[in-house]
Amino acid sequence: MVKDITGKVILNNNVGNNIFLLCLEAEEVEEVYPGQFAMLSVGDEYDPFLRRPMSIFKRDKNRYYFLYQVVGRGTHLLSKKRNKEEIKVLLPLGNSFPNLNKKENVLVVGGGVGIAPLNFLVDYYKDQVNFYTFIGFSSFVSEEVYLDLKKYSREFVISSEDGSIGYKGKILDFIPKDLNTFDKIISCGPSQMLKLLVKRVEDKDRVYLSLEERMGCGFGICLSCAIKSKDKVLHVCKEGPVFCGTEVIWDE
Amino acid sequence: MVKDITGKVILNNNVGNNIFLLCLEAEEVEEVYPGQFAMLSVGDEYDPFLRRPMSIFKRDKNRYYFLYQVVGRGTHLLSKKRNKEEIKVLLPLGNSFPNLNKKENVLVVGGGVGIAPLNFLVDYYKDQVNFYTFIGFSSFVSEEVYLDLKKYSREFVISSEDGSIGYKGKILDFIPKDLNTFDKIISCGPSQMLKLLVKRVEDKDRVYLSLEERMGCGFGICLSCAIKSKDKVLHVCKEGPVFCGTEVIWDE
Amino acid sequence: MNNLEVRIGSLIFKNPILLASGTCGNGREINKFYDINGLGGFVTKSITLNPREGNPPPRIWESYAGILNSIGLENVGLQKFLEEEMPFLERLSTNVIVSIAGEKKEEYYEIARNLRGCKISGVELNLSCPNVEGGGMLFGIDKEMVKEITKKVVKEIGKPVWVKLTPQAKDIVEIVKAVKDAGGEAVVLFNTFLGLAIDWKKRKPVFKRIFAGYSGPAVKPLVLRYVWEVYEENLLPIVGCGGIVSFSDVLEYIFAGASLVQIGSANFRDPWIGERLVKEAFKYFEKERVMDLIGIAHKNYKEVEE
Amino acid sequence: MNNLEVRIGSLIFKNPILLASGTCGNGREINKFYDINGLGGFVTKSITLNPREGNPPPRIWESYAGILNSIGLENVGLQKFLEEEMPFLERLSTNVIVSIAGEKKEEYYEIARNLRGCKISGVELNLSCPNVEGGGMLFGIDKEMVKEITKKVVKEIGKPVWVKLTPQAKDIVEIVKAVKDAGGEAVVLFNTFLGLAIDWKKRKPVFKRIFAGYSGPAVKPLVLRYVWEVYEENLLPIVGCGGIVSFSDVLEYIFAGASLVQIGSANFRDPWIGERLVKEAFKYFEKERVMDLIGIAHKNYKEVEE
Ligand SMILES: Cc1cc2nc3c(=O)[nH]c(=O)nc-3n(C[C@H](O)[C@H](O)[C@H](O)COP(=O)(O)OP(=O)(O)OC[C@H]3O[C@@H](n4cnc5c(N)ncnc54)[C@H](O)[C@@H]3O)c2cc1C
Ligand SMILES: Cc1cc2nc3c(=O)[nH]c(=O)nc-3n(C[C@H](O)[C@H](O)[C@H](O)COP(=O)(O)OP(=O)(O)OC[C@H]3O[C@@H](n4cnc5c(N)ncnc54)[C@H](O)[C@@H]3O)c2cc1C
Ligand SMILES: Cc1cc2nc3c(=O)[nH]c(=O)nc-3n(C[C@H](O)[C@H](O)[C@H](O)COP(=O)(O)O)c2cc1C
Ligand SMILES: Cc1cc2nc3c(=O)[nH]c(=O)nc-3n(C[C@H](O)[C@H](O)[C@H](O)COP(=O)(O)O)c2cc1C
Ligand code: FES
Ligand code: FES
Repeated sequence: MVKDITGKVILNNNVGNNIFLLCLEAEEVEEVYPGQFAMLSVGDEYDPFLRRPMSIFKRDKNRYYFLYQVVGRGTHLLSKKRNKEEIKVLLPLGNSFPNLNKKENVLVVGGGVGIAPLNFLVDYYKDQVNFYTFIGFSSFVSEEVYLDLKKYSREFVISSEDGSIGYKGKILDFIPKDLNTFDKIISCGPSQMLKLLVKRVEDKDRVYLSLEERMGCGFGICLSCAIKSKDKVLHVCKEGPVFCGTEVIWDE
Repeated sequence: MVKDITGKVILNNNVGNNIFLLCLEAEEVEEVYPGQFAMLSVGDEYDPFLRRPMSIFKRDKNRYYFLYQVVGRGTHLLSKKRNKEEIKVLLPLGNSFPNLNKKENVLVVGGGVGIAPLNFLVDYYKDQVNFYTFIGFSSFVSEEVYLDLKKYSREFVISSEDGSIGYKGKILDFIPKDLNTFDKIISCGPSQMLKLLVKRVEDKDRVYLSLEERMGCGFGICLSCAIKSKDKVLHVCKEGPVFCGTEVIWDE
Repeated sequence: MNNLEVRIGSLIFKNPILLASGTCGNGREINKFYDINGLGGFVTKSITLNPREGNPPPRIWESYAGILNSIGLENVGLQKFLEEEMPFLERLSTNVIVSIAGEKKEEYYEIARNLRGCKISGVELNLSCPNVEGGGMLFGIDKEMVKEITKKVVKEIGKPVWVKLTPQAKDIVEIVKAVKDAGGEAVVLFNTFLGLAIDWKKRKPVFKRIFAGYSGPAVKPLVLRYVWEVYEENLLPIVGCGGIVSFSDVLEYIFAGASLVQIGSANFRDPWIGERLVKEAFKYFEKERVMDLIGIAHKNYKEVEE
Repeated sequence: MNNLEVRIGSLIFKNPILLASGTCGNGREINKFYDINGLGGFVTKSITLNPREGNPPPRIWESYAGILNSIGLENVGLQKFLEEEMPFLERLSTNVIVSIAGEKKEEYYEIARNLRGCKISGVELNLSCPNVEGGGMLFGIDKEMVKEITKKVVKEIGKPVWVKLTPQAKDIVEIVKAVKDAGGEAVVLFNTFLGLAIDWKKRKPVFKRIFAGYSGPAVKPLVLRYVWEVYEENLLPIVGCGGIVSFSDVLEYIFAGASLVQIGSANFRDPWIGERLVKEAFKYFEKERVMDLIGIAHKNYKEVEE
């Protein structure tokens, strides 16, 4: 059941260049799965008007974590929220990552704040699945951002474009050459990265991507978030945000 | 010089039925006089759009106090501000109360949050002037609201319509019968109260009133705050907010 | 009779709160949040004869206290609508108004014919589509066209017909007269306003079609002005729509002359808004009837001025 | 030549940032906050031949991200304006545009004659007043009237004449053509939109005159739409005005086709906004010229679409 919960800020730290880690304390909502997202209200008044979609970065009982980058007015307002301030959060929304089987080998590839849903995924399946995690940033991020991913992955590689953390370069330069050895490949990040990644995998049905599109509502009533699939229109908030590599087309 | 200072909330207490006492810490601005007001920005985004006019309740070096009542969206937002949050404040604006002479006998009459500018006045002249202060509220207010007025007045009377504090009734029922004994009469409050008060004074030029009108800017460029005087239009933010009893007409 | 009840034309609404077309799906999605039978009614997403994919992204863009949208009438088309949505809609116990759109006149009529037998309260004509036969001008800005389409749909459907006006029409009152002459039961004021946003980083229009539909709190005073003007003409009941986000907005519309209101963009921010407004209406109208207060501001204004 | 410089008609502006009529007094008040000579220019509060008291309170009301005003052209009248304001205005080293309003045609001409000898850059015709001779309709919605008044003022004044349009006109492009034919040098898009607010507690209109002028961020997408449309006609330089509160808004206007912009209501929130926008313009246009980017979104759009 989707709920509109009121979260109290208990942490809203700058953890990188314009990147923030937010933790909200609220009531415990049942059945929240990795890959799902929330719509965060950024203010009580009517400017800005819409809520902002954010992946769930981590969930710990009644605590919900979000990792976000300040890109515009809404995220700027979010970054100003202080402890004890309240934020309304509609969740859980969207589908989720596929169920992972015991002992599967899963390649996880994340770019920037796109690691948010991946973090939840790895945290969720940490005891059962073998994760090989590759994440890249444009510049420095502090350890809280990737601590879980590092701890719960068999292999963990981090890179940054300016070399300020991990290897220097884009993360796709560091992922394994042979992608056939993985049972599943799960990724989230800039669309350019996703596009290149999917290209490199032969069996597109082993790839799962979390996509973004501008959203009005987040629960299927406005039809803003449409993307074109092969033969039909898909809505990121309803049929997604997680799509199988076979569903997505990358022209334009 | 009018400045736009950024105040940090260091106190924002509920001190009565929908009444709040706000203290902002900011830079020290020169030459702020009793009767002047400020325009408080209630949010960084564009809804609500305008700032809100508020009388200065007290000024203590770099601390500015405001006493306000929650009546609409803007004051509601103000009441939600927590410690350390920032509020932009344009001040000082408007004229001020007339200079008071040493040992003058001054009658001060305040209704509701209209006591705000009167509090600053009494605090400012406390060592030199004999104040006879009469203030009324509709319901209970806590002591912080009238502490200064009580302390620095020769005579101090408080009333409330529901009797929950001081005498029960409207404050005009308790002011001295003979108003001719006072050198000046200074008042602020609901216009109905001001109207009745002015009626009872013979020499209208001994009465000074602080008036309100809806404001767009607070510094004379929008012409929203016009009130009709005998022969011309006056602007509350420029020629006021303090007007002499001779200037104001009360028809309509 | 309950105080919230509103009758317009041949329909009875248990309260004046409706949800607007294109902002509540086909009811099902909102019904997950609350029982939509508690509403006065709602209007389905506009359907067209054939399925439409809609416009390429971006389809939505935020402005100050308002949004611009360019959805492009994405919908499954009449056939699938009848198969997949109608059974749910027919089981509801509130007013369901089906919104119809088309690029050719004949499309409106064919849809109307197909809806004739359905258990729905009526239809709302969305005339804010470009008329492909008529050179791409909107149907809704041409009073002859409005009259012609409305008349024919009224005949074909045998149910109440509402016409949703576009604020782009040059003379709104003329259009309302046309609707009245053609047998429409009410006018809905308004569909979205034409607006533009420039992506200043890319230095080009945000939307592929340049202009987009502007809605949200920002448009409220503009729509209210026309509600007032149309009410003064005393032609047809008015359904007010534009920028409602709070109960005081609802009251402004009713007092200005709207018999019913539709909530649009606000559903995106708060899916429960419809239910909440109904609750507030119950409280506010405890001792007065909505029907007695429609347009009350006109009376009060005249009394003061005289 | 500095990158910010904009020439339109016979005038040179050191930058494209102006303040709008009625929102910056007569310059003096804003000059207390910063040196207004740093602006591209500003437009004085509209003056009328005779002094006007303006409307009774309330004169201003807030809506979502916008305001409604009903000031009623309060001003001291031509004579006092010439005596009390002109000496200050004539000493300024930026463009001063004097806004003229009237309820009769002859009033415009008489004011123009009186301004002929003054050291000002030009005048802006505020045609959003009801024409008392013509039955109370706005001058600005009638293209013949616009042409007639503009032509005569151009002749009387011998200085650049701008015409400020009202969005209430039914065909904006027609009005721009009329201004061009009459010898106007630019059009200003727009004066305020007609809007309504109801005081729901009192159950009547907020304003004595029922309708009021709507401005602020809420109107921006509506005005931008017309800036785009008028620019496409390639008739006259456009001065954009409506809802500008940030530098990205300024860019949206310039890219959509405005040569200059005017800042209105935003001055009320932040008296320093003009100075701040000029500073941001200096930074943004370090390597490019404003003049080369006016209307650039049209070019970029066409390139993508072809
Ligand atoms: C399912 C989903 C999950 C997301 N998860 C995260 C996350 O975990 N961390 C994170 O930093 N970002 C995430 N995003 C992107 C994030 O929603 C946008 O960066 C954010 O909405 C920008 O808001 P703004 O007000 O700062 O930007 P503005 O550009 O001012 O926003 C204006 C409008 O555009 C929308 N918008 C702008 N950019 C995007 C975008 N990339 N995607 C969707 N809507 C956008 C906003 O929601 C808003 O409605 C996610 C997006 C989606 C769709
Ligand atoms: C010079 C001056 C000094 C004031 N000092 C105080 C004070 O010390 N304490 C206090 O509680 N109130 C004071 N007021 C009144 C206070 O400004 C309003 O109560 C407040 O602006 C209401 O804002 P809102 O958003 O809550 O109400 P809303 O009704 O939502 O406000 C909508 C708009 O109307 C304006 N407005 C509403 N009521 C008033 C009003 N009475 N006067 C002026 N503008 C109004 C608002 O500023 C805003 O622009 C003063 C007013 C003036 C003019
Ligand atoms: C995303 C979106 C989609 C819409 N789709 C339709 C539609 O299909 N048919 C229609 O008649 N109106 C449509 N509208 C217009 C709304 O029904 C409504 O008239 C308008 O948004 C004004 O109301 P609001 O300000 O409350 O949103 C749509 C509006 C939005 C924002
Ligand atoms: C309080 C107020 C007074 C105004 N007075 C005038 C005026 O005297 N003459 C005029 O041409 N426009 C006047 N305007 C309109 C503005 O100049 C401007 O066109 C309009 O407000 C839109 O710009 P904005 O959205 O930036 O405010 C006034 C606007 C406001 C808000
Ligand atoms: S965001 Fe509204 S339908 Fe997907
Ligand atoms: S409030 Fe703007 S002139 Fe007084």
